[in-house]
Amino acid sequence: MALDKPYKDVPGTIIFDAEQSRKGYWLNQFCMSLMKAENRERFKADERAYLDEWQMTEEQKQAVLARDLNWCMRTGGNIYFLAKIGATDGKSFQQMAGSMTGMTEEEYRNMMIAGGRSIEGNRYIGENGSAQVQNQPQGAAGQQSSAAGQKP
Amino acid sequence: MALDKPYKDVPGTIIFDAEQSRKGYWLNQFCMSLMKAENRERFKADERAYLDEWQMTEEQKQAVLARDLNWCMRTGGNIYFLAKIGATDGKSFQQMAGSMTGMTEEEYRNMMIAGGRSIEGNRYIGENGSAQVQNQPQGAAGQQSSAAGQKP
Amino acid sequence: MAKITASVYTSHVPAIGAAMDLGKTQEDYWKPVFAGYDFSKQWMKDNKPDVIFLVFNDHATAFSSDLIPTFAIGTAAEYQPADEGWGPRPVPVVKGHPELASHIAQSVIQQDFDLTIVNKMDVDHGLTVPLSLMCGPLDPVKDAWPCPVIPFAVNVVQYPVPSGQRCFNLGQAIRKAVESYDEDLNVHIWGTGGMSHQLQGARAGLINREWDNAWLDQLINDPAACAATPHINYVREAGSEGIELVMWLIARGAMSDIEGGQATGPAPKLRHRFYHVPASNTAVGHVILENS
Amino acid sequence: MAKITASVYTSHVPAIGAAMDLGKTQEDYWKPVFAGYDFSKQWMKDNKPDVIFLVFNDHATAFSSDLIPTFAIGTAAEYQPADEGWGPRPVPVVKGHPELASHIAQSVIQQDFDLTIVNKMDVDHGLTVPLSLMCGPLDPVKDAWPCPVIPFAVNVVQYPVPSGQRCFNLGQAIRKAVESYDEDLNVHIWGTGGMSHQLQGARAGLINREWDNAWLDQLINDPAACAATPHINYVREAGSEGIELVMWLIARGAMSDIEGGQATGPAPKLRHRFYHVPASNTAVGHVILENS
Ligand SMILES: [Fe+3]
Ligand SMILES: [Fe+3]
Repeated sequence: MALDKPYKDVPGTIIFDAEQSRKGYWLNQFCMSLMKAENRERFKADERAYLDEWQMTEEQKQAVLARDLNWCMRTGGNIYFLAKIGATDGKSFQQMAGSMTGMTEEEYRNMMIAGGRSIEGNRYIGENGSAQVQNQPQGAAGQQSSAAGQKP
Repeated sequence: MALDKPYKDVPGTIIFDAEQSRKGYWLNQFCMSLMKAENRERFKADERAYLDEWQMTEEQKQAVLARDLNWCMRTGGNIYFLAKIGATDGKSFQQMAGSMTGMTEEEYRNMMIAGGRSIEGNRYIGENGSAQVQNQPQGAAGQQSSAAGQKP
Repeated sequence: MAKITASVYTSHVPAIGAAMDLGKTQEDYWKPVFAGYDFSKQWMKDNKPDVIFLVFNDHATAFSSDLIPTFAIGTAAEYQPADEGWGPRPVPVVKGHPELASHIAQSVIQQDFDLTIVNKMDVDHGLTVPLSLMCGPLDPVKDAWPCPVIPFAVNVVQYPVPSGQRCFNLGQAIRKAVESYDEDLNVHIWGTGGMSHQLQGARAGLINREWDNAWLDQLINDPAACAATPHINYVREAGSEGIELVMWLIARGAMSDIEGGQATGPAPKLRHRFYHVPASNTAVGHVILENS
Repeated sequence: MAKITASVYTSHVPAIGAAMDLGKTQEDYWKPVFAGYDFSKQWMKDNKPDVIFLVFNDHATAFSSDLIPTFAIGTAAEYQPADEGWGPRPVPVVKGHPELASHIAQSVIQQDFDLTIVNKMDVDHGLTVPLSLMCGPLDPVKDAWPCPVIPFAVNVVQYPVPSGQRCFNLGQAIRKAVESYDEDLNVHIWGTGGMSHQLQGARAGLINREWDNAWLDQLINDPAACAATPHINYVREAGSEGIELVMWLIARGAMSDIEGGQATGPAPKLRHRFYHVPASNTAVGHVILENS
C-alpha cells in the first residue's frame, strides 16, 4: 500500500493503526470486558477459562497470562485497552508503562522524577538512546544481562 | 437559536432534527428494542407492561397503543424507528405510510400505482394540495367528514 | 493499483427485498421493477468487480439515537443481514475487505473527512436490497455475493445530514484513496437510496417524476451543478426521505471525469438508465456509469 | 448571543485523579502538580462559565474497536463517570447542555465537519480529571460541577488521528456555531491531554521538556504555525501519546484572534501558564487564555 507510515522509524514504539487494530481486535475486546466489575471477578477467579471465552489467538492468551505488555502489543494490543488488565490487577499506569522497559518499578519511578526519559538518541531507530533495541532491557536488569555477556 | 430551519414550511412533514430526536429519545429506543424477536414476543404478549419498562411519556405510550403513527411522530418518533412497531405487527412500509394519510390501504395503494401523490400544491404550507391541513383526512374518510360538515 | 471503473446508482426500497424473498417478482406489480434490472444483472456478470464500495444509509438499525455518525466506513471482515423487525432477510452474509477499507479510511481521514470507523455492524435493506437487485436471488447459505463489499453508511435520518456538496467532495477523496492502493483491484462504487419518496404524515406517498428525472439528467451530465442542490430542495421536491439522494453524489464524485469539484475529464459512459413508479411508497431510479 | 470568553488547556493524567480521590494531594510528589492549579481554581470561581465545551479523548472506554468516531459531540442530558477498570471515579455526574450541544452539532456539520452525535457515553479520566483539577475535590453525591459540560471526544487512539490543522479549523467552526446561539451564555472551551508522554514499549517514560515548552510558546503566540506541526513530530518528539496535544488546537482555534486560519485579531491574554514533570508518566502542561 502506498500510504505513508512515517512512524515506523521511531524506536521502541508501535503505532496503533488499522493493521494493529485488526490483529488485536479480540485481545482488545477482551480487555474492554474488564470494565465490568463482575467480569473482573470472573477473570480473576479463572484467568484461562475466561480467556477461552474470547476468539483470541493462543499467543495473545499467553501474553495476557504472562502480563507481558510488550508481547501483548506485538499481537495487536493497545495500551489503553491493555490498561484494563493492569487496573484489574490494581496496577497504576506508571507500573504498567514501566514494566515494558525492563526497569524495576523504583528505577522507572526515579527516572520520571529525574525528568523522564531523554529524547536524545531516541528519535530514530539506529541512534543509541536508551529506547534503542541494543540497549534493552534497561535499568539494573540491563546491566546484569550485559555483564553476563548475553548482549554484544 | 439563529440556525435556519427552512424545512418548517413543508406541509404534512416533520423533519427529524435534534429537537425531535431529544423529544422522542425513549420512544425511539423502545422501537429499536423490537429488532430482537424475543422482545417482539414480550411486547405482543402484554403491550402495556412492555411499554412501562421504558421511560416514555404517557402520551407516547398511548400513541403506540393506538398505532397512530402521526401521533407518535408528533411526540418525537421517527418513521425508521416506528417501522419496527409496524414490522412487529406484520405491516409493510406501504401500510404504515398510508395509515398516516387517513386513506384506506387500497386507496393509498391505488394512489401510488397511479403515480403517487402530486407535488402540486404540496411544496409550501398554505397552498391547496392534498397534503395541506385543510384537506385532511384524505380519501373516502375525507369525503365523508367533509360531507358531514365537520370541516369548513 | 486499484481503480474505480464504474458506478452504480439505485433505490433500495425494502419492499423490493421482500418481493424477492417472498418470490413475488413475477407478479404484475413487481415485474416492471425487476425488468429494469435485467440489463444490470448481466452487466454485473460481464463486469465483475473485485470489491464494491457500497454507499447506503442505515435506517435506525445499526445506529440508534445513542450514536449517529455522519459518515461511517466498515472495516470488518463480515457483516450480518440485520433483523429490522421482520426477521433478517434470507441473503448471504456480506464479506468485507478490511485491508482496502482501512486504507481508504486512513487516506480519506487524512484528506479532512472525519469518518467513523466501524468494525461491528449489521447491515439493513439499504445495503442488501441493492446487492439483491444487481446479483439476483441467492441462497443465504449455499451462495455468496460475487465479491467483498465495503459498507459506507451516511446519516440521512437525523438532521443535519451532510450536504450534497460535501458528499460530492467525499467521492473525490475516496477515488484518490482507492488509486493509492497498491494491489490491482477493480472497484465499483454504488450510491443507493431515493428517489422521491415520503414515508410520513399527510404528505406520505409523494412522488415527483419530473424533478427526479431532471435531477438524474444533471447527475449524469452536470454533476457539479447537481451537487449544489440545497438540502431543502430534496425535502420539498422529492419528499422527506428523498434526501437519501445525496448519497448518489458520493459515487458520482468518485468518477474519473471529476477533478477539483468540476467535470473536466471525458464524461463517463451511460450504460443503463431506468425509472419506474412505484415500488411501495417510492420512485425507483437506477443508473450505471462506466469510466471512459 | 453565546460567546467563548476563555480557553483552558491542561493535561488529564489519570494518576492525578487517583491522587485526588485517594487524598494524596499534599504528598511531596503531588504538591507541586496541584500548586500549579491554585490560580486556576480561583480563576474558575471568578470567571464562572455557563457552559464548558470540553475537548478530550476517550481512552478505549466509551468507544472500543467496534466503533471509532474521529469527532464525537455529546448532546445528552448527562454522562456517568466511567469504570475504567479501577471502578468509577467518585466525582459528580456530568450534566450536559443538550440544546447548545445540538445547536453546535448542527452548525458544525453544516460547516463540513463530519461529527458523530452521541447521546449515551460514559466519560473517562480524559474528561473528569480536568474538571477535578479546575474545580477542586467535590463530593460525588452532595456536590455538583459548577456548570453543564459539552463533551467533545477526539480519536487519538487509533491511527489515523485528525491533523492539528483539521483540529485548528474545527475550533473556528465551533466558535462560529457558539456565536450563532441566541441565548446569552458565557462559554469556556477546554483542550485537554498531553503533554509529552509515552505509555508503551522500550521508549515508555519519554519526556521532552524543551519541545513541550517551545510548542506551548507557539500555541500561545503563533497558533497558525503550531497547527501546522505534522503528526509525526508529535510521535517522534513528544511520545506516542503526546499526539493528544492536537486537541489543544481545537480550543486555540476557537479563540477570537483567529480568523481564516490566521491570528489576525488582538492576541488573547495569557492568564496562567504552568509546566511540571512528572505526573506519573507524563509532563503536565496548563495554560489559561482569555479573549481580549
Ligand atoms: Fe432508504
Ligand atoms: Fe489521555
